[in-house]
Amino acid sequence: MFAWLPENVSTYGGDIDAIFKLIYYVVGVWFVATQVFLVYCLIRFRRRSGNQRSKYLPGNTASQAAWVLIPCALVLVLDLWIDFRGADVWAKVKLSRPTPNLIVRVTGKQFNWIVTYPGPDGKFGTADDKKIDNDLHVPVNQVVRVLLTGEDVIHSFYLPHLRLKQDVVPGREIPAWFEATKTGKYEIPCAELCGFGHSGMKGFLYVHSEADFKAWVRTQWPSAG
Amino acid sequence: MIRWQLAYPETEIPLFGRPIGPDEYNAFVTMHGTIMVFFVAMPLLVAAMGNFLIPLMIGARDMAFPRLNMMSVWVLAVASLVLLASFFVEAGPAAAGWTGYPPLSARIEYTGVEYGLDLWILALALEFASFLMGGINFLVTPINLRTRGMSLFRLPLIVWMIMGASILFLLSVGPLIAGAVFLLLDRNLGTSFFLAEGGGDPLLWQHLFWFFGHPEVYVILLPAAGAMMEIISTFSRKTIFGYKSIIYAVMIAGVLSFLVWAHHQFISGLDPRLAMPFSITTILISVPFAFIIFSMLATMWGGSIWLTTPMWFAVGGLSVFIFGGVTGIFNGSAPVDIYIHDTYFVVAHFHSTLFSTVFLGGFAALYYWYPKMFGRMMNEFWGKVHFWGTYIFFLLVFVPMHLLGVGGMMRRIADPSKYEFVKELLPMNEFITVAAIGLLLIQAPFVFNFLGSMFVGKKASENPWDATTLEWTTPSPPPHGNWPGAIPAVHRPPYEYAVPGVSEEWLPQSRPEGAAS
Amino acid sequence: MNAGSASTPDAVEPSPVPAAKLGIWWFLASEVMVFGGALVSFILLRLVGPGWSEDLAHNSVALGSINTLILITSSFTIVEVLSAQKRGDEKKFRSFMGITIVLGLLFLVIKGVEYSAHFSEGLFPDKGLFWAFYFGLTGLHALHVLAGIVANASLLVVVSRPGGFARYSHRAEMNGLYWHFVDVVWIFLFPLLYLG
Amino acid sequence: MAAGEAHGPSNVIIWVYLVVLAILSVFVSSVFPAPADTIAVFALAIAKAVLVLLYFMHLRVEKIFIHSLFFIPLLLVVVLYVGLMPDIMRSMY
Ligand code: HEA
Ligand code: HEA
Ligand code: CUA
Ligand SMILES: [Cu+2]
Repeated sequence: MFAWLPENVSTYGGDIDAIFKLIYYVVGVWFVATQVFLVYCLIRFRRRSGNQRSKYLPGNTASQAAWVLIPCALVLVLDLWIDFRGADVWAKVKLSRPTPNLIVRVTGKQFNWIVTYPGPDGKFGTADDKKIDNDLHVPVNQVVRVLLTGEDVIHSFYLPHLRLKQDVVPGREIPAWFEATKTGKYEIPCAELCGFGHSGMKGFLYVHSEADFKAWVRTQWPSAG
Repeated sequence: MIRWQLAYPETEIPLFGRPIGPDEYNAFVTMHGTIMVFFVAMPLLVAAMGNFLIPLMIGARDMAFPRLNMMSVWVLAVASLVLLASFFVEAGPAAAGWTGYPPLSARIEYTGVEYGLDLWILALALEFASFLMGGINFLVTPINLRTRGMSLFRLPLIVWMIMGASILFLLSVGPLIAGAVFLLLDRNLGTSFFLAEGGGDPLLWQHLFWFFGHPEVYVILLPAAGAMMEIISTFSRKTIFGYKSIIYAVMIAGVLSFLVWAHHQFISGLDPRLAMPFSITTILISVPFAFIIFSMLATMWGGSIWLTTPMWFAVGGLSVFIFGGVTGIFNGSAPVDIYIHDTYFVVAHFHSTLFSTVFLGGFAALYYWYPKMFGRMMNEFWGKVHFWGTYIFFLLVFVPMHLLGVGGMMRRIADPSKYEFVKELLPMNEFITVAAIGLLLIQAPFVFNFLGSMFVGKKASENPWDATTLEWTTPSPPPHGNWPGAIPAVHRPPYEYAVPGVSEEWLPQSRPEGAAS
Repeated sequence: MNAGSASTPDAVEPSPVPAAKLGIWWFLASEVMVFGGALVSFILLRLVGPGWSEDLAHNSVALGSINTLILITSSFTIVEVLSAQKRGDEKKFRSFMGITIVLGLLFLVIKGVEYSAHFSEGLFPDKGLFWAFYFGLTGLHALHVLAGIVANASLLVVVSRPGGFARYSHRAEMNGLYWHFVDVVWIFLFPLLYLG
Repeated sequence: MAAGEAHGPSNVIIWVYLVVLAILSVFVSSVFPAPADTIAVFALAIAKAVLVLLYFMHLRVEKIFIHSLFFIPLLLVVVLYVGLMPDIMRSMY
């Protein structure tokens, strides 16, 4: 099943996949156990002759109820385990705000991602800002903060290979971050229904090596050297 | 059901004559979700079962408010017509998803849909009104009109479940009604409750919707689960394991269901500090459900299982529900949901839960109570063909769908071939489509069986399944007023099968003490 | 209600609450959620909003207060209907019910006067969030008042028929409960939309 | 039934209370300074609602079952408020 996951190229992607696997194995065991039990009952207790009598088990004594309550207690413990492991990962991805090496703004608009770079001065709203449609260029192994804003309806900024998804809500500026670990070209689909152009609303994420990224910056802002 | 065709992007669709455009695709998905949830699941599981079974099972001549009941049926009919009409208005029906998130749904220019979406809101509002009336009936009737001896803890579980569903519905729908009014105003009077420009907040709708939305899925689940319980007990020839505890477990799940709604919004711009509390409540809800499922399994343990068609459907439904339930845990874990939210993994999750309840549970109920409704038996052979076909095709459709989700494929996209990483999944999509067509075709035996048995089916006796609850003490179909003579009084809990020291294998609720041996 | 052709009345388990009353309370429970959801939305958006005291100033506290008094009084008159019903006093029943209906109509008329004043000032629901909520909430409430008036009026009609009092007058309690609830909603809308 | 009514204050008295409270709240809102007036007005509104509920709607003499039909939804409204607050108040974004 995990062979179906797209290759992970972010620092925290592995953590998310690990929780995914944890849950998979925990519930997998329960799933198999319950199904096997079910099938076993169907076979073992199938009515073979007309006058086969069943047991009388109303489940109202402590010893009978224990058959159900003990597994339930186990489920409770496993639930909490999943929760606590998950909480750490959630905090890492969504709550922490590591200091970024690059800040960009991405604006969702029917049906494009508008990527705004602050330019060499590092500030938005100045003359050297640069807007690019649908292409997001970032350096590898660097923390990138993406400020997500929306102009019309809700979109969802989705980086499947980086295990990142964040809805883009008009009226809010939502910061998200990632650190890519591998160079390459990845897709940025929109994951929230946003109208007839939703299917096909996508951009590309270019993860460059340090040198390539510098070169790209030079082509964009030649004057800044 | 038709919209699945889009696994073959941009190709002509047989029987439709041309490819579907993306806006039409969105409309189809929206209407599919709306119709299935609000106009198939709710009427079938809650309204139909509630109206037919509650009076029969509690020993009443009719519902507490027959006139209110008629009204709710009529309002529902009008609601369906309104929704249907929206297919024919200019610019098509609603296309903002069955969740209707604004701002997309709040302004005409965003979707291009004109009155279609207003009609959609109106249809939902009427539907809610209908179920408010119905729900009040389903609550008052079992509380006030039980026959002599039928104490609350002697009610069959399905009656409890329908009551539970009604309570959940009544207490959760209010905020959404308010939200629907606001949305209508946003669309038609230019207000901006849900638009950031005017000071409103798009997230507000999501909260109002899901505050209702999550309890709503249990509104669908509970009656179906109740039907499965009846059937499993009857055909295992065994009393329910932990009758009272199941009721308590449902109450706990019901309370929790009001505390989990934001699990649909983990990445929606929700305050991220809220995610973990909601994630914890969500995952904790598996404990009461595990309890219920284990109790069902314990009910089968040591039984004398009689494998009729309804039993197959009930057991199959239980099996699939476990599957859908455990995939809910993945969604419920906030970090994992970052990746799988709005992918086909979620689609697969909710079809596993909904299909197992609405269709498998619904079919189980239909096959089980068909003799009571129409006075004739359905054909067992074709029933089993129908079950195995449905079950296997279901698995073929929806198990691979999880893999699509793991592969990252988004939901509600009209054309998956537009994405590189999704393109690789196309063969799987084709496979699923073929299986879905199979799933549709295999319903044919059911339709024929259902209609045909009305005329040629074997005549059903009062109690073809040797069951214990009250509805089996009256002729099939029940006459006007439900019992020809006096209403039987009740002398014991439901599900008294194979009681030690009693020679009969089963003791109907109505049989007086002592009259037994 | 007691359908069925059976000659002997069916024995029923005793219930603590009569069916109609139970039904109306379930209904009110869901209504609490409707207005609860709407008011929660309003209060929260109000708290983040820029402050609407300017908009608020357009509302006439005098008219709002009069309407509050009207509703309170009508709540009082409908309880009198109920006690008239318990005493079996048909005349009082009818006259108090009549007063209640008239008060309800008066409330709507004043509301209408306020609305038209707003419209003539150019204040429509799309003139900002406050007005959206103002019209949304009072509109929803007014619809409830209207429904209550219709319910009260139809009760008055059926009760006035010969023999109607004995058959239908017990419904006054349900009408009353509903009417009081609508009053309670207004008790909160008034400070929120006029004073707060 | 009628039992509760014989005791307790009569409907007219409750009505007088309500009128007084209503007038008081208008008065309070116009003289008290900013935060105090809101608090006072809402305290008065709650007092009025409680009067109506207890006496006119007879909650005073009803069973707990009926009470719960009123207070459980109220509790849920509070839950809704708490769940919505962080978002709508934008304490994070
Ligand atoms: C009948 C309908 C139904 C039911 C019963 C459920 C049950 C559950 N659902 Fe599901 N759900 C939907 C219908 C349903 N759901 C729908 C329609 C949507 C999508 C809406 C949309 O966006 O369009 C959805 C979406 C949805 C999401 C949002 C996903 C997203 O959009 O990103 C989440 C997230 O938490 C979730 C979780 C759960 C959980 C935890 C349960 C639990 O109740 C499941 C509990 C059951 C079990 C867990 C199985 C039994 C237990 C055991 C066998 C013991 C072993 C278990 C453990 C050790 C954990 N569901
Ligand atoms: C009860 C709910 C329910 C049911 C049963 C189904 C059944 C099916 N659904 Fe659907 N579906 C939803 C609820 C449901 N769905 C919802 C809520 C959405 C989300 C919408 C949104 O995103 O807004 C969705 C979305 C959805 C998608 C995602 C679209 C997208 O995101 O782009 C897909 C894609 O494959 C799909 C496919 C199917 C298929 C193949 C079936 C098959 O299982 C269908 C098989 C059908 C039958 C077998 C019919 C049998 C019936 C009879 C023969 C009649 C019997 C008559 C009587 C009993 C009187 N559904
Ligand atoms: Cu933008 Cu979907
Ligand atoms: Cu949910």
